[in-house]
Amino acid sequence: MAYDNAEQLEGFRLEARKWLEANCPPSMRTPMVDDEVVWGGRNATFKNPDSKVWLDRMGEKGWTAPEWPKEYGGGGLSRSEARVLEQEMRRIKARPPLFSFGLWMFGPALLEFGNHEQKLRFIPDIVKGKTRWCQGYSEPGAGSDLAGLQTRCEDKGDHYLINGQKVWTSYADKADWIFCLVRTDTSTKHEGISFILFDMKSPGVEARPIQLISGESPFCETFFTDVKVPKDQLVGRLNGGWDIAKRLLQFERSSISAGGFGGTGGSGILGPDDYAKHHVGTDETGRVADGDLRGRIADHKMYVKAFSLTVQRQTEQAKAGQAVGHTASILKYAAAKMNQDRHELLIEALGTEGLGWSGEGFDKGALKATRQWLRSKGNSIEGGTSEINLNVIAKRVLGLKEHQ
Amino acid sequence: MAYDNAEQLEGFRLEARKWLEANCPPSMRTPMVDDEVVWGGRNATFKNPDSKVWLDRMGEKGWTAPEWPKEYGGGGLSRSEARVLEQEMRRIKARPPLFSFGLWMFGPALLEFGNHEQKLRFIPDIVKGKTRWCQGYSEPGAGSDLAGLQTRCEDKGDHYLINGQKVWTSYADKADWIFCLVRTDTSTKHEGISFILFDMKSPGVEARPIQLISGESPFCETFFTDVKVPKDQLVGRLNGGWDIAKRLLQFERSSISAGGFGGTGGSGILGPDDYAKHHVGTDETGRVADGDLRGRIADHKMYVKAFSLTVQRQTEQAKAGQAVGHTASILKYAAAKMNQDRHELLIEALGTEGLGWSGEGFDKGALKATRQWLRSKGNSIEGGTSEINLNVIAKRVLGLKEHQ
Amino acid sequence: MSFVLTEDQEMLRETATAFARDELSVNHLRALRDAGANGKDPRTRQKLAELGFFGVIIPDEPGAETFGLTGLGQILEAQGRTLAATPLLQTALIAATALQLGGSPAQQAEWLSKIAGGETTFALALDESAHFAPYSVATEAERNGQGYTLNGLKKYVPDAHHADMLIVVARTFGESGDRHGLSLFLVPRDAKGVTIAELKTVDSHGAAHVTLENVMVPEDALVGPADQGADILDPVLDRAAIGLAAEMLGSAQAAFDITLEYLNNRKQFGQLIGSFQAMQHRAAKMFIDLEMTRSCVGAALAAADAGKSDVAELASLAKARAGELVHLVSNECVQMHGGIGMTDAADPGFYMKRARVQEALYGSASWHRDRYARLNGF
Amino acid sequence: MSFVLTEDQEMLRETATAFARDELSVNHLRALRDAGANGKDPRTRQKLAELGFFGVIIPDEPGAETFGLTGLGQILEAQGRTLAATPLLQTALIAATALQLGGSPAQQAEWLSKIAGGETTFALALDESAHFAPYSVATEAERNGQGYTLNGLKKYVPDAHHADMLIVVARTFGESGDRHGLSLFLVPRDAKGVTIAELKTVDSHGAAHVTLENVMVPEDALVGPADQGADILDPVLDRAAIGLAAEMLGSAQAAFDITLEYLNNRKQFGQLIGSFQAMQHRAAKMFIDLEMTRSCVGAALAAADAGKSDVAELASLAKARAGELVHLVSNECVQMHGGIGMTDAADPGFYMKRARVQEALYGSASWHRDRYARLNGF
Repeated sequence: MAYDNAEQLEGFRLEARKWLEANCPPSMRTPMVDDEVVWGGRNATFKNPDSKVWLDRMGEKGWTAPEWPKEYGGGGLSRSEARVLEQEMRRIKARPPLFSFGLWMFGPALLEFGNHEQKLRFIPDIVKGKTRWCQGYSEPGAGSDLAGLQTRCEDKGDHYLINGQKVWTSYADKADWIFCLVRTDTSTKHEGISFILFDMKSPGVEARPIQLISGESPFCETFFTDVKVPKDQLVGRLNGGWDIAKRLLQFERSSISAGGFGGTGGSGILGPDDYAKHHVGTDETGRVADGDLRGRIADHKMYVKAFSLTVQRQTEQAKAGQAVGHTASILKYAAAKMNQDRHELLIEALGTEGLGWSGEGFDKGALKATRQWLRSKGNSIEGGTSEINLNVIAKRVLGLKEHQ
Repeated sequence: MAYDNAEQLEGFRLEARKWLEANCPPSMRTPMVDDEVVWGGRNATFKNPDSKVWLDRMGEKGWTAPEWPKEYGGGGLSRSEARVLEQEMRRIKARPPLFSFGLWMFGPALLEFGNHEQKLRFIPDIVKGKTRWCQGYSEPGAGSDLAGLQTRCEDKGDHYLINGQKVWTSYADKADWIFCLVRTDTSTKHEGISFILFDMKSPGVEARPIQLISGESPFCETFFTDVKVPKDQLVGRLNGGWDIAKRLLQFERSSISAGGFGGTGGSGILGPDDYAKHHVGTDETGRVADGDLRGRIADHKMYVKAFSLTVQRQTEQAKAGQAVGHTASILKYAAAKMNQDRHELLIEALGTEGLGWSGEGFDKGALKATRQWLRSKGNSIEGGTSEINLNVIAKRVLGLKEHQ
Repeated sequence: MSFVLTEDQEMLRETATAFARDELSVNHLRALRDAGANGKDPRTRQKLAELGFFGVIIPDEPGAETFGLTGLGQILEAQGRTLAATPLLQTALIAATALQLGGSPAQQAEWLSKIAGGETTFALALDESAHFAPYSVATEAERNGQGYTLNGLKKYVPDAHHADMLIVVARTFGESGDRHGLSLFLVPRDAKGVTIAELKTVDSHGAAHVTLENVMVPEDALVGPADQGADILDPVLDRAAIGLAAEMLGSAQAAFDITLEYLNNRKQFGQLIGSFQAMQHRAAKMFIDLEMTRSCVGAALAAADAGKSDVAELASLAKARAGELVHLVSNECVQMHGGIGMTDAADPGFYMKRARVQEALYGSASWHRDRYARLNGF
Repeated sequence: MSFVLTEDQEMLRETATAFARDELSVNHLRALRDAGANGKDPRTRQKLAELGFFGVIIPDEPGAETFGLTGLGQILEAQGRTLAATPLLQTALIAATALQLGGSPAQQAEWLSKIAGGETTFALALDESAHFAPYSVATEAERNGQGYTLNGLKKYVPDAHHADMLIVVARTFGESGDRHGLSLFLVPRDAKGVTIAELKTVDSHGAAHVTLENVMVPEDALVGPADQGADILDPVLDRAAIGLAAEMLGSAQAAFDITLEYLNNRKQFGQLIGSFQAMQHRAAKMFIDLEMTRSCVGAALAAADAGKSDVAELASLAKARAGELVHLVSNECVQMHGGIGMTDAADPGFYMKRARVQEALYGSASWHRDRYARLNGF
């Protein structure tokens, strides 16, 4: 069902509008509230019951994944239709029905690298939010150097046997399944890695949440002890996992630089200029009284503006078919700096009001700003450190050489 | 003649005071003027005739090099006496009688590494300002990597034969003699370097001044074509030049970080705060009106203060016999940054008044500031780049390892 | 907003880039300097006229399309790459904009075609102190029987040492610092009472202090209504800042390019200096800044052409960021070239010298940060 | 000026460093936090008293020598290294200084020995907004028959949640913002009308908002002359800033040390991360900043002890530079530790959290830059 012209597209728009009007519950048309986000899965929680109705209806229609093939439960829409659907959802301020690493990262990779049976088995449950996935990548000894991973995966004839440890596994304690990089050949580095899937309820899997400096625990240390995995759960060819991994890192990096950061903005927090005006005060012409702080806030706000113009420029140029180079690393680096600068300025402008941890005596927005300031420190580490991004830019974009 | 106690030292003070009173011409007790600096040498110029009188008297007494042995024409003073002499000269605001790379760099090295005959031959003429020396170190292909030098020195039995090219040779076009690093063994790097002296009037020597971005030409490219050098002009052992070179670099680095920079301050130039007050204006409370610029000037002035306190601390600690580590690299790095920041701020505060090159229409001090701004860019390059200094600190002071 | 050039603009960009590369190289500037030209270059002016570069924002007939400021920005970026000294910013941008915004039909008829043809060049005589402060104008224009009498001193006026005409910002009402009371006047450079004191500047482009002593101009020398000159001046200065930012972007890009080339060729310790990680990270950061500044300049050019309400804000954004960029890149260009970078025979020093002039004209980064903050209400 | 410690001071430094290392480690703070202590640690207070640390600037008998602020600075630096929460800054430095400068003989006789013995701890209740602004005091002290009645709100008062006594800065004349009209009062924490609202803070040291509602104090609660409290407050705050800068220097040094150790142990891509040049240069720059800040702190301590006239200037220098230093180093400490640095189980986050509190108290870097400029006349 591919519309080829504007008229047909308008037809689709009306159809989508009508369907959304009929199926999107009114409470799903209000701004998202942190604790009503739906992650799906076997143990899905729905604080607002409407969010279950909304997920089920969208999942059924395949519109949680509008462009994925109908064959695997997706929406089967063209790129143009998907954009129209997005516009129509934005028009009524519909919430996203599902947050999911399956939708954002694993699904696209499986559609590209998996076989037909695997797609049939796993994709529909991602679309419907029935299975919650987590990503088993980093290891204690392999952070920036991901390919240095050591989790062993041995061929035991009728199954694989997995032993090792992952770290920074997002929500591993809440996920149903894991997509995981494992070592299937120790004699070589990148060419000895495979990509495998297994159930987190398998015997021998243990996920321990890591407490972060912000007080949250979104990540786990995940231990695998003699975990048996059926052989049909290997994706792609044996020792061919690194190609899938690289592709997935691209999905991750661009979803992060597109604003998917933890610690970005957030409701209830004002800007550093607002806090500075309030807490530092203004002079007789309405300027922030501390000229030095004011200059740094202005500098930051210019950086933010320049960043958003850059995203816009790259989008326009890409649409116009112009080469835009390795933009993900650039945006990832700049986004991390921007978000961290923002939160440092917030804390500085807030003064002692920004030094609270919890409880009474502090403004709620300020408490949130403090936690997000701590959270933002991860922006230059997760999904490729800023140092790695600079290396990538220097070598791949600028063509600077390695030591010989 | 070593005074051992305070009383004897006071005796020396009176003696020195009396001698200076009698021998230092009145015009030599006024602040130094740029074009009256005396560099000595065969073609010495004395814009002010008193400066010749002053040099001759001080040279005769050996007080241009107060602590050098009397045997070689030096003053033969103890460290304490030399300090007293310095104090007494400062008391009457006596100008230094002689500026000389021979005094600052080559002399100390020759006293340490040369043989008796060489010292007898060369040191007295340094003390008296009769010979002007230049330093043949850097080469076009060997800047930061000094030991990569290629100027060949071949043993021709009764003499050495030198072929090659030096660059950044300070005042090579005005110098009488050169102390020079040459390659005497091509099969090895550091161990194939020798330290040799020769007359700049030797056939085959040509010095071409390099014009700098500041418009000045204190450096030359220096070419050696079949230059014959007597064998007794080799200092130290054959292939043992690198040790002398390293020692000399220390003299150079500490004389630079102690404030011997070109482009440091200079008379007729006000500070960035003064220029900002004048050109940018002040608010009703007397503060520089541009709060952002003001903050940066304050930051710079704090850096300057912190730097001078650090010099003072290290001096005191050294006197107290406490270890102070590799301070030369730290001070060299910081001094370059400080001086460059200062001149950038000067130019910024001066606005268009700081954009003149020559001629009418610009304030004289401002014109000087502009030239010194350009000159200051060399501070992070000459005598070991800032990058090299950071490498040295990382490795030698902090103990960070190399790649394995 | 469009960041994508039209086909016409793209062609203009290519022409301008090739012209700057082939005929206005840094060596050309060096030669002019050594000949004592101080930025005066009639041959180049002639060529620019032949290429039609003076008229890119002037419609052939009323209402016709032009290349827009975006088109002119491409030319200025190209001339920034090679540090070319041309009359385009003052004449093709500033004077053309001022006359289009404020000129009477007669003034437009007389001057716009002369600008487009390269027959007449202009210089905007505004600043009276060493820092950009557009309303700090004390130069007086007093009414007399037939017109106005001008008295005052203008400092560091770019192109005034070779332009044919001056646009003088003078005060017809109020006091220095007031926005109200400014008026713009067309004054022939050779008018009686005008003294041009040529300045030898660090960038070898030259400039002049202009003294006006009882300079008599007729009534019709006034551009736009009396006292309300700031309504013309403000948008003109925003566009001047944007055009200069485009030039600065070109300079920064070129300084970065030659640095990158040096990093990939020069060896120390047996290694390319560009293979040292500390250098790589510094280069990568500069590249990110370049990319982000390019977006700001593009957005500001497009906003000016679309007549958007945020032109002032984007002008300050572009000029401030371009200022910081060209400052950083020109310094790094010298530093990364090491000793070579300190020599007059190499190009890095030329980029550094021109950068400080670019930074100071039409508002420093500090000035525009302040304005950006004011426009954003803090 | 002396940067070289006396033998006594050197021994004090060693004792303090060993004590902090052995008994007040970051793990000690973590354990206190997990136990909900919020900075309250009576056992440590007891030990500090036994070590005599409360009395290092209080002479045993009038006129006797002490370790001086330089001595106390060594202890604060040591406790900064391990982020220890102790009453020393508020009590041994601030209260002891205030009483020595402004206390009556009776007050000195009563309180100084109690401070030295660790019997009584104090907290300076000054700030009324979220930013340091020492003269912005609206808290009123009204004369009544027997003494004064205090009304007002003090925000984020360090140690107020466990100190025995408060030193309250209140206004007896004029308006908020005036230097003249301030007065200092000794107020028992459990006095009627005093409400302590304990705060859970990011650094786990805790603090409290203090409300004063018709708090009656006798005449002799006044420290120094009425209305002229700023003459005591100013030097006290300078010394507080210097003492805190010493603590910050210790924190920055320790955060740097653990980073350096990590750089020399952690491998990525088969190489020690400390062998990557970009890391090396960043580490070297931090080290230079550390060395320079150490000089500023040392000079400020020595100037205070020598009663030099430039104490204020050096206090601002030390606090501003220590603020920038600890800000940079604590951020780099987290970043260079990578993911590990983001975990609560590792120490870097503790340094970063405490750093922001240190930066904010007694004037941010920005505040002190402003004052430094004012003191230097621009």
